[in-house]
Amino acid sequence: MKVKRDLEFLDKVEELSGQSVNACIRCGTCSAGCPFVKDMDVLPERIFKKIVLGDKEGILEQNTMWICAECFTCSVRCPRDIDIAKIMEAVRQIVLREDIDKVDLDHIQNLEDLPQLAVVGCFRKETA
Amino acid sequence: MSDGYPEYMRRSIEKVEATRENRADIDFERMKPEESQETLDNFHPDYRKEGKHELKVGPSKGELAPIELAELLESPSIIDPSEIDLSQVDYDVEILIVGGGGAGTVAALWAIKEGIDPKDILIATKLRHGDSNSMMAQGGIQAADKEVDSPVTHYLDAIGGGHYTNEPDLLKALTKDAPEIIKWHEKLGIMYDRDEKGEFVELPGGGTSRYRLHSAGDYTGMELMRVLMDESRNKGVPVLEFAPAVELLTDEKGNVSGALLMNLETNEYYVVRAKSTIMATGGFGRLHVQSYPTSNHYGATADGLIMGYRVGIPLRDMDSVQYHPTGAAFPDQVIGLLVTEKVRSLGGQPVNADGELFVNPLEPRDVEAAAIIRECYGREKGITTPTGMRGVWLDSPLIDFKEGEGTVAKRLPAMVRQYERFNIDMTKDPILVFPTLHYQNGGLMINSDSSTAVDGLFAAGEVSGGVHGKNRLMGNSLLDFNVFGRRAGITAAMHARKGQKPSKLTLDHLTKYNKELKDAGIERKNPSPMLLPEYRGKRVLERHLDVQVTL
Amino acid sequence: MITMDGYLYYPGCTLKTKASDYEESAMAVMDALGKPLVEMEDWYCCGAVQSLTTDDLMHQLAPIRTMCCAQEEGENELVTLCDMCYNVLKQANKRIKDNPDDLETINEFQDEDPDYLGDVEVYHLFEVLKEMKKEIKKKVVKDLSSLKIAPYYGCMLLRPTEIAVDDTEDPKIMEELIGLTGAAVIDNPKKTECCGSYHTVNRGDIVEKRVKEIVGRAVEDDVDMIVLSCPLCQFNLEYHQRVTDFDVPVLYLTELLAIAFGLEVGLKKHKIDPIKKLKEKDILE
Amino acid sequence: MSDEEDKKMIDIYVMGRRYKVPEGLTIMTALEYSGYKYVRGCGCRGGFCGACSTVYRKEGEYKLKMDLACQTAVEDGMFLVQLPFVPAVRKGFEIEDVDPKQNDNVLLEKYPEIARCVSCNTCTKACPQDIKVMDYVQASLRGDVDRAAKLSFDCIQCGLCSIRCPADIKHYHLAQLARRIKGRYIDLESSELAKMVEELQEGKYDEELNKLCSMSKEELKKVYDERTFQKEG
Repeated sequence: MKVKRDLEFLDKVEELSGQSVNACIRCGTCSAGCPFVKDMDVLPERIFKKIVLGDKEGILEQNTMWICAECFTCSVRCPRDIDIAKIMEAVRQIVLREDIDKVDLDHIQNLEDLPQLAVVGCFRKETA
Repeated sequence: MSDGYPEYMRRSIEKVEATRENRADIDFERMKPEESQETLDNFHPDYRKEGKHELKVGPSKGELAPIELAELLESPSIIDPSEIDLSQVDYDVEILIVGGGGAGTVAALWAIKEGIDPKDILIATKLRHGDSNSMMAQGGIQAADKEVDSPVTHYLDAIGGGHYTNEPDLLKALTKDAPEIIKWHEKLGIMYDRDEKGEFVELPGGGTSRYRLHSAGDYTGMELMRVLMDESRNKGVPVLEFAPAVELLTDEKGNVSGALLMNLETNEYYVVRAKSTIMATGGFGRLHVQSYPTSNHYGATADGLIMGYRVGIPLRDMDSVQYHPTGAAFPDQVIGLLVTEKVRSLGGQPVNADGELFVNPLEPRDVEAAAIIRECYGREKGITTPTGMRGVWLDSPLIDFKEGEGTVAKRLPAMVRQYERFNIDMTKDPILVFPTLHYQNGGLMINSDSSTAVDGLFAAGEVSGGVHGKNRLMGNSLLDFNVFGRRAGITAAMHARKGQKPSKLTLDHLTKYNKELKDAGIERKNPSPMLLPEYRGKRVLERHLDVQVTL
Repeated sequence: MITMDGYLYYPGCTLKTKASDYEESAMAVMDALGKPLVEMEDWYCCGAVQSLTTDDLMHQLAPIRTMCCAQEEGENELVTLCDMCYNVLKQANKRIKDNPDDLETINEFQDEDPDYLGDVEVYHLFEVLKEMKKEIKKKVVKDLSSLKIAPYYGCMLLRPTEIAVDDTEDPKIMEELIGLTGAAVIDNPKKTECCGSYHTVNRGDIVEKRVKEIVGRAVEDDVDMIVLSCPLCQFNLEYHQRVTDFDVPVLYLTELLAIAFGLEVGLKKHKIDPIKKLKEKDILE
Repeated sequence: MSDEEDKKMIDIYVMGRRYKVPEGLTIMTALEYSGYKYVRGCGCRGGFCGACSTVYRKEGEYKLKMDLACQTAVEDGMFLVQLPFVPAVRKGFEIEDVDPKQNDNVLLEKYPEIARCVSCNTCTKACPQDIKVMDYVQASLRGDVDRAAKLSFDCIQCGLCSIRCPADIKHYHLAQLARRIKGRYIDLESSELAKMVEELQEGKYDEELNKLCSMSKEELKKVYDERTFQKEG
């Protein structure tokens, strides 16, 4: 498969996250500790590779950054001190800033049951 | 201190301040019946014969009406019946409600309670839903619900205030339904001012012998309208905005069978067929009777009176117009805007240029207004503004002086805000007031069930006459549109349920009316209804080209 | 650290409705300890999750406004109960302290509102309680020794490391506090794993899996109840047990303390009724 | 009332075109003076209906200002435009179904977008009524219906807040719901009113009312003039 290398994307991720994606040594600690990997299309560490390759399309069609719930486990464990949660946030933001919502406000189930912080948190992470 | 007043006015304010403490506890004696009659005769605009005109045509031929209204009544319609094609019906409904203010909205809600499907109702309104005088009523709504009070006392206050000209059946309905209306409001969730036990905080009004005025800050009308509109939206009542009725339609028997609406933006007309039509168009403040400024909203141009009169509904009490005693007289930007009677209910006093209290603050409205005019033009003790308007002081800081600091800010937030915009702090300085054209006391004659002399037409609210006789008390207009809006909704629903679809839509009554005008030898150039008042600059109108420009 | 007679308290939105049990029990416990929580006069929703991009100051505005409110009340310390509020306020506060330019931009945006000077410190209630172990011990009147309790930390108290209330990988603060009540503390290896967080809004399936693991482990150890302090974890761990046959009540630590103190508060809004269990154990009548 | 000719004339710009108008007019009357006839954008002319939302900028100022055309004086060098009413989603409800005792956060349920509020305060700055709009949104989010209702009480529903909101919150609809819940469920019912309604249904005042209805003017006048006044409420 031929990948269009979008280096602007890499730059944008690094700018928004303030992290150096190239520092990653692919050790897999992040994926090993992540409680959500089973639901992710692609492991976090693979996302790094795609970013370095500038494979924007390849990343945006994966669900990984949307499954990440910002629990910071990877961030505190990374041997290279990369704040991986920030990288995930940067990728989410690149999508959201195109005014695309990941959650449909008008069709949320059980709103009467949900505590505010769940709704607030979800909208912060998944609405434009 | 406010810097909104020029230096010479401030000197007069100093006199008001100097007398405040001594005035605070004065219970100024109410006028004896003879004195109030004399004051009215000499100073109230209604009592000036030259302002009136005897109607030459129509069901109230021979009666008096203000010249400004008479000119519209005795003019041809803005439409030519021969040019209108009524064969295509645009809206076919059970109930057409003309007017989206208080009375119209209440009528819709009660018609639904009476079993009419909201989809079979149409509210057609000239501006937006809710743009009305109802929205602007600040003071409150009367209803006798305290132990010391009763609908009987309410009736007595109102009929005395109305100089015994009120229609007894209508006034009985008004006062007797009042508590039930407030109960309904309670269920709808209207936020009235209450004490910690949930009891209403009630105030007296001009001419009321009891504390009976329910209010919601000084936004009472707005709070009512907001909730009524909200409920109407919950129920899904269709509303056609910027689409005033321009004439009623009649069937071959002369019964009302709908109305012709006009799209104010495209100028096209819509034909509405309705089993019942409710006229709820409000009043006529924007006619500026006797050149008075007005507190009324932009659309108050007597349209309903004109349309109703042309199908044969008699008018009553049109010779009396309510001038609210306290309209703003300064600054220029707010001239005519209402200064709610609640300012006086709370203890504010009208005071002349020398700081003297000259009338009991809570006389009935016409007497109070006449006394203020007398002070300015009879006794020459008013204050003249830089642009030549005269007025007297309304000592609002006295309220805080008597009731404690912060009372004005808390109870009259809308007023305080209005003056703040022009650098006047009414909690510290008095405000200048002069009577303003406020309410149309009379109107289309109705029965106590809101039906009229013509089958198929019902009326409620300010457009109707009789409830208040020749002078309305404060707090009875919000009540009026609720009581008679409800009755109109119910009666119109019952009428629609048992009635057939109108067999014919015609404008025959217009043709007949036009002939009557011609026979009476009247030729006027002001076709009516007016729809919107003309405020464009003189220079613009002089150079106005009357051509159609197409896009 | 905190030395006043009471603490300025930031509730957060959820504590006023769904997690009112938490607020009620925390207030009662702190009253009993003679250090009442005093709610701030004004405060704003913190945002529940921290915004992490470098250029996003808009989402730092809410927590900074709240700091500003504390400052305007003349306080320089602020206590939170909700873990998410704690995390967001603390991180935002740290961010602007580390980046004075960001603070300046925020202050400028806030126009006529007072500037935040950056001097307010944020604490979690656990940090306060940790300093009062003796007093807590003295107030315990109920014997909870029949209860087996698993503490659950979740994420927000411990990560990122810079804002953690305890050791990130091996925290002990809850164990110590629960221990004061006499209850048996059962370690849960999943105690610092995420509950699924806000995914409960539209990806309930993800949260369900997390709950099966976390609560499942507690069930294996025959635990009577789980104790925590985050209203979102509390909701998730109880609510999503509906797809399992588990029946483990999840209590706020302050509810447990209130029970131990003999205070009748909290325990009203649970999806899994803790009262039944407490009655079984003869702790409540 | 006042003589236009004597007044100082100032320049205003209406949708880019310059007009000379006398000083001392409101934006609304200045537009009319200039020859505009309002159809939309004009209602009560008294600051109550919210129809005349207007946006303007003053010469040399970077800030965009919002106000009501009927309540704001024109100033020299104002650039003006009238705003049409912007539609916003409103959630329907039955008043019987919004009891806060049954649902402790009915506001969030109806208007979940309030969870998107970032406390930017733009709404408050846009409000011509000086309402603390952001504060009532925040109160709504935490389920404090009472506070939301009180803070929003002066709302005239002009919609300026919602036009400006980056989170697309429908502030004025939210506030309306809060106020109705307060009026219906949080405020206590009046027992005096309930008693009077009951008495009326029993026909307690019918006889006296009918008597008044049948009195002559002279009889009425006598009773009216003899009535006593309640001194205090």
